[in-house]
Amino acid sequence: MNFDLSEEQRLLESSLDRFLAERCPVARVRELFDSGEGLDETLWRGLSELGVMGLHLPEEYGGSGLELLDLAVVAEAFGRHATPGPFLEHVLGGLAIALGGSEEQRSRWLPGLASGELRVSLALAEGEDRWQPEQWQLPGGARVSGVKEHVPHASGADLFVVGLHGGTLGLVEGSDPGLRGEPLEILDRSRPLSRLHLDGAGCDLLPRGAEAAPRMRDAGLVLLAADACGGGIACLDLAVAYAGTREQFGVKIGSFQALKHQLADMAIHIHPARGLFWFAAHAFEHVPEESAVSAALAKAHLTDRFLDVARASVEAHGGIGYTWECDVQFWLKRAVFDRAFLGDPSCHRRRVAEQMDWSE
Amino acid sequence: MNFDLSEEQRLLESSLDRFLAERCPVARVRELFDSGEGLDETLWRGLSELGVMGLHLPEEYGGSGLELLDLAVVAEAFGRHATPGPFLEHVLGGLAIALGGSEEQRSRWLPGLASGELRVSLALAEGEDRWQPEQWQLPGGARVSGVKEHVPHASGADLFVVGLHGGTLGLVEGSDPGLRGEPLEILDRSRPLSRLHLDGAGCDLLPRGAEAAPRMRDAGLVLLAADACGGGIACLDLAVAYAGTREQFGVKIGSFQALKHQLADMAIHIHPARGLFWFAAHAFEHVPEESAVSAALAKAHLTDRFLDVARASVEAHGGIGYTWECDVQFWLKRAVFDRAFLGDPSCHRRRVAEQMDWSE
Amino acid sequence: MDFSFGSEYEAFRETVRVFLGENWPLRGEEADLSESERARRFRRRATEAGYLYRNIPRRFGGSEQPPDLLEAQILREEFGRARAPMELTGQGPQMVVPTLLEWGTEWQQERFIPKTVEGDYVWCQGYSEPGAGSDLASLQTRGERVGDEWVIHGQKIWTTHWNRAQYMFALVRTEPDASKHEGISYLLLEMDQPGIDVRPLKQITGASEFAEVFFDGARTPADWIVGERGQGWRVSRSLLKHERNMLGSGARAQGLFRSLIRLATRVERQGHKAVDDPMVAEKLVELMGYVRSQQYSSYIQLTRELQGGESGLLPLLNKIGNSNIAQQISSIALSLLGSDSLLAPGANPRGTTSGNEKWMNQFMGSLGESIAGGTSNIQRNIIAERGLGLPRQESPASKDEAGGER
Amino acid sequence: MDFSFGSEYEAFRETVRVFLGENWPLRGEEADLSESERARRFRRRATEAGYLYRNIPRRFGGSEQPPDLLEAQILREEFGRARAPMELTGQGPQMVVPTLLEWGTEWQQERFIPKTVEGDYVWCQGYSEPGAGSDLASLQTRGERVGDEWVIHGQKIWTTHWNRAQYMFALVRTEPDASKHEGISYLLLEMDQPGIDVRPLKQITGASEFAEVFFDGARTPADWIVGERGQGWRVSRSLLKHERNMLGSGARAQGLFRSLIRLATRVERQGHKAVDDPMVAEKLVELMGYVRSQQYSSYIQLTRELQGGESGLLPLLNKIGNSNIAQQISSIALSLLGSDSLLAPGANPRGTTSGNEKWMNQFMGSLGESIAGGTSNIQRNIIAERGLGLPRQESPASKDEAGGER
Repeated sequence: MNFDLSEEQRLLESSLDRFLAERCPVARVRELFDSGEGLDETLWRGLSELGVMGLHLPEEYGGSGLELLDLAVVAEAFGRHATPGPFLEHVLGGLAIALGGSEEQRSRWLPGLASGELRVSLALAEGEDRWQPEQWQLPGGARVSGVKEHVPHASGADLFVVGLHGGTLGLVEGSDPGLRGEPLEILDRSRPLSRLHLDGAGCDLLPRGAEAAPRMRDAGLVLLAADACGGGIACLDLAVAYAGTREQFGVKIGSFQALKHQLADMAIHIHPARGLFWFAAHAFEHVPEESAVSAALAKAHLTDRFLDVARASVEAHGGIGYTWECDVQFWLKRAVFDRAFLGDPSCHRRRVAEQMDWSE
Repeated sequence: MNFDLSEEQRLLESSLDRFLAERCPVARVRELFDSGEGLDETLWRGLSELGVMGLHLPEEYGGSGLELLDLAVVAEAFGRHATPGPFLEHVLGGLAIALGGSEEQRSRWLPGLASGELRVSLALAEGEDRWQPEQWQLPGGARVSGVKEHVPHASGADLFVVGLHGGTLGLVEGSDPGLRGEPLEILDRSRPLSRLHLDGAGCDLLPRGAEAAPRMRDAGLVLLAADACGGGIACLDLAVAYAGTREQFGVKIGSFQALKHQLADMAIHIHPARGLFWFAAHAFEHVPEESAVSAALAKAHLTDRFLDVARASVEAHGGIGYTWECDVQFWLKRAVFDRAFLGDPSCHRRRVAEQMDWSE
Repeated sequence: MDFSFGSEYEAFRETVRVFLGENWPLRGEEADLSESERARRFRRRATEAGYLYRNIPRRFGGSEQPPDLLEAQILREEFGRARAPMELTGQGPQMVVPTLLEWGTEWQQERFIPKTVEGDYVWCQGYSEPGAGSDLASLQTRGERVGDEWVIHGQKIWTTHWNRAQYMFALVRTEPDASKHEGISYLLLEMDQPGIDVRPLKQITGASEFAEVFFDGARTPADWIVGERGQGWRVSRSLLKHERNMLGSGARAQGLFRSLIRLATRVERQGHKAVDDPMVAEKLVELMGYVRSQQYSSYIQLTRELQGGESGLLPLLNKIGNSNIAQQISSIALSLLGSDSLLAPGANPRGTTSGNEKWMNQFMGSLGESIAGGTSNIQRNIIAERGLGLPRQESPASKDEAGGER
Repeated sequence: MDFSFGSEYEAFRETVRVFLGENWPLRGEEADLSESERARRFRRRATEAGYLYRNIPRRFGGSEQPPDLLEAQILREEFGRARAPMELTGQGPQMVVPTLLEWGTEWQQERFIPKTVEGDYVWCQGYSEPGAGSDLASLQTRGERVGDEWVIHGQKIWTTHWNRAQYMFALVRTEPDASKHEGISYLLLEMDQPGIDVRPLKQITGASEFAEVFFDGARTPADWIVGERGQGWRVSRSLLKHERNMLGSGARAQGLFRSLIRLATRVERQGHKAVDDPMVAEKLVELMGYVRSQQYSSYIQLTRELQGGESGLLPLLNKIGNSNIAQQISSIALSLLGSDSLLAPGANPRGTTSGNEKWMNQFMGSLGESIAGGTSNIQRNIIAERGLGLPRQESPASKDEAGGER
């Protein structure tokens, strides 16, 4: 019985923390945010060298053969540091190919994805918030035409995993002339999004795409929940640090009981929720019958709590929290992203409700 | 333009406050609560002499010909003092006869009701929370048989206004041998309830009962909202008084910022909501197209806020708030009554939503 | 309770309608003038008719009418209906003019009021400082009397209208030896001078409504002080009261609520309008309870002010009620937006003008509510101590906290 | 992460199962004994087998096993599955026994532990006082040493098990000249004596779980003090820690949540089960997020205790998390009850045993959460100051507040 991270996972966590503190401190996040680049090639290569991109991919294709919980540890660290970049869609794209691809597709793509030499993105959402596999309407085939919304880091991606009608998946290469990305003006500049226009683009269907798609979605929900947990804790820590230094009326504002209680409530919101994504990550491989429900629950709960805590952190910072100069903005916007991407909390709570047998 | 009580209404309010402080102080409320009597004959006679029972009935039948807002002023004062007794159902029963009865029915009953010599109760609710006229299923006719739930102060009532299938109303006399009241164990002992069994009881249909029933219901919602407003303010006042006298850690607990803010939040909840029942009462006679919506909204909002404030008041009293000895209990239980009687807030919010034309 | 205005006032309303019918919109050649010039000409006529700037003497460009809240209400309604320009808004007409009317010298009134009312002078506010926050009275910007001038060093923050203002009204510490609240003076100054450096302050939304203003030996004439030396705190209080009233009115909550309803009728969920989802509808109705409470409360206040009575706790509760409603509305809007919340405030999703993007501004803005007019925590202290009569805290902080109520 | 127990522990589990299969329920003649006698006999055998009272030495009636949280967990699971009696609950076994093991003299341990473990001695607690509340250390009940006895005057409140207890463990001020926390001693005393008057305290629900206890010259032998004179505050702290753990476990929230689900599947709304209403279902799932958080947090704590590590903030957050969940559950239950909420707690609506009435008890009870183990406001202070390291308030109240954390 052990409900905690393993030694190896803690090591991974602390080495990532060190790495990110050094290579992508908040000042660097700000630079990327201001420039709207969203992708730091050096950071990407550094993380790839650490083995982050293939952590979960089979060893035969150059991955480390680890589990979703290991990826989630990475995601939480990224949330804690508000790390910009195309991590989420890249590891999910790799997962989709590993789970749903043919031997040929796996051999062709996974080694490059694991090493970070190739970059994959996801084209899932359609209009009216159709994020879930059963809602996709884009007709599949050797060539596909249509529009996909909210495609992350589309510019420069070597490959797209595209959601298709019937809940299946296809691969479209980034170089395909039938592809056109239209960058969107986005809130969270650390994770830029595009609208992707497909006009007769060549499409290579994943043979087991229909099984892989909901698994990939569940993994994505877990990683977003992990990101939210790390982000929420960062928001609390920022507010606590501010309350312990800022003075008003001649004393530290952290000595005012009302603010103390607001900070305590933030801790009550976010800290106990960490187990939700741990368990959901664990269940992904080990308790399959609980996987879908626990992933949806973790995403709904943690992204809601992240937003609560981020709002509270802005308030705890007073006027300064409302400025571009204050670092809390990165997390507030990240919270909105985590909450909306792959479907909002209400949508996932409804999914849980449908799958629960309350009479048990 | 005058959004306030009139001079006369303020006079009524202050004379009632004086009367209740003298004739039914909280110590008397406690006696009635402990004994479970619920009806104080002396108090009833005193209020009747003040003209409270016929305030809203036509002058030709011994009433004062005033409006619902005047009754609501009375209801708010009763809420403020947690006054026990059969006020609500009595004035609503009278209203139903005034609005829906034949000339003969009006002449026969209204003078006695206005003077308080006769007492009328309401038998509306059926199982599964069927409080609304369109939900009543009890078959009407010269004789009626069936069961009505949550009939207030049934014991000793001279008359019952009974809700019937099709949303109509009938009169059944208290002395009818086909009636049997089964007292329920109730939470708010100031307003006892019974299950009423009708077994071939003689029934005198109100000719315009189908029009009168929803009007009576709307008036009831307004009066419950008024009661809730008065009760909520009393809960706040009790908590403020306690915080200003009780000492802990060597200072008045009211000087702790966290408690201050909790009390401020109570004020923010309850005080601004008073206009809701004022307007709904005004609309009942003067803005008929707004009457149903504003009554339902006032009932839903104010009874929810009353319960919030009552809970907060219990908490502000600490351990003592949780005892039978602490006066807050009368209001907490009254809040639960106001919330559930005639249908809960959710039911009335749904009614409002159905009647709103959002596209306006 | 009576929502009519009475026959006398209905006659007034009729006169106003006739005036508006004749004067707005402008006709003939005047119709081709620029929008601002049309508004200026109309305002001048409406002031001559006694409808605008009613509390300002005629010699300062006002119409000098006896105060009448009902007439004011009728004017708001009728001008609104006709979409005719009302008084200029902004800190000049709404804050500087009333302050000068109450505290200014005759020459200050003549010098500043008419041009401010005309819209020729635009003002910005110099109150907040980065080190002060809700403890406004601890401000450090200092003014020294050197010859015939005040010489100012220090920094202000949260200055609005910085990009258009020629003048600032500022709180400055001129009596360093006096106690915190007694050492402050209220100065007017010109913005366009070498000692002043204005740096726009970017907000979380990316826009820059506010600026930081740095003073390094900025100068203003000795007699540009309003009130006496050391009276600045008191002078500014009358303004804050005014500002608090502005923020507290129920109209803003109603406007936001109507926008939310429009959003809910526009957004689709699984093929249905969001407003037809029972959960959404119930939430809207719950919110409607708060919005109407706020609306009726402002009517009650208006009524009591009309009758010269006390409105008790209500004015203290107003502002925080509006903040709470704005936050609730933002939260519901965020759920309604779904994936549109991923977009930047001001971005234009799907190339259509769906208007959803402005909700992200509102969402972010609801977080900034606290900047203007006092934070919620300070407001709760005031409600508890002044409204409910709870004891002041025993700590040294407390006295200042209630004093520096911003 | 690993939810299995390992083969060694699975072997232990198997032994426990065999034991339970052979020993519970009792067979033959013993099956006809009274319920309490059956439980007593079974407990004795389970203790001999090393399964109960594992931290109590054999000479005091325990089984003296090395601490092993995993074995403890397996025992909980298997005894639960077999519905076999576990250790006695109540303040004697759970509070007095551990205190005596840590602080008691040898004769106190011999005199009180075995009979308490057997269930022969029932204890009640004498901590709270009407004047003290969350400022527990300000207690006024005084004990004076007169010859070989303590003579006690004063009053206690919130005393549970008052109707069955032969003994009380009490905090009493014995050193009036010492500072607040240093003047208290921890005394044991007999309840059945002339100087003690017990008056049941009626709760808001109408039940009387608690009593007030009045001391007017009550007496207890000089050596019935636990720890030294003036050490009582420290002695009692180890208990509170223990109690807080009891209150904080995730199991209670899960139990309440399951009951709420049963209510929602039983109650009908407009001809449908409430649980099939999308709004109700979404609220339940939202709550489920909190309930599971609490559950997993307790697993994390358990794991870290197993490994002898620190569980950081989590134990401080536990209790208030449970209170918050209990309040949310009560609120949802109240909406589900509809008109059944009009009935008294314990009343039996419609002559059927629908079980809905017990929810009004739960609703009222959720308000009383704060009585046991420290109010939420005090708990928030502790989280902020000890957990988050925020500065203590500068007021004189603050030191006491964190000290008197109940």
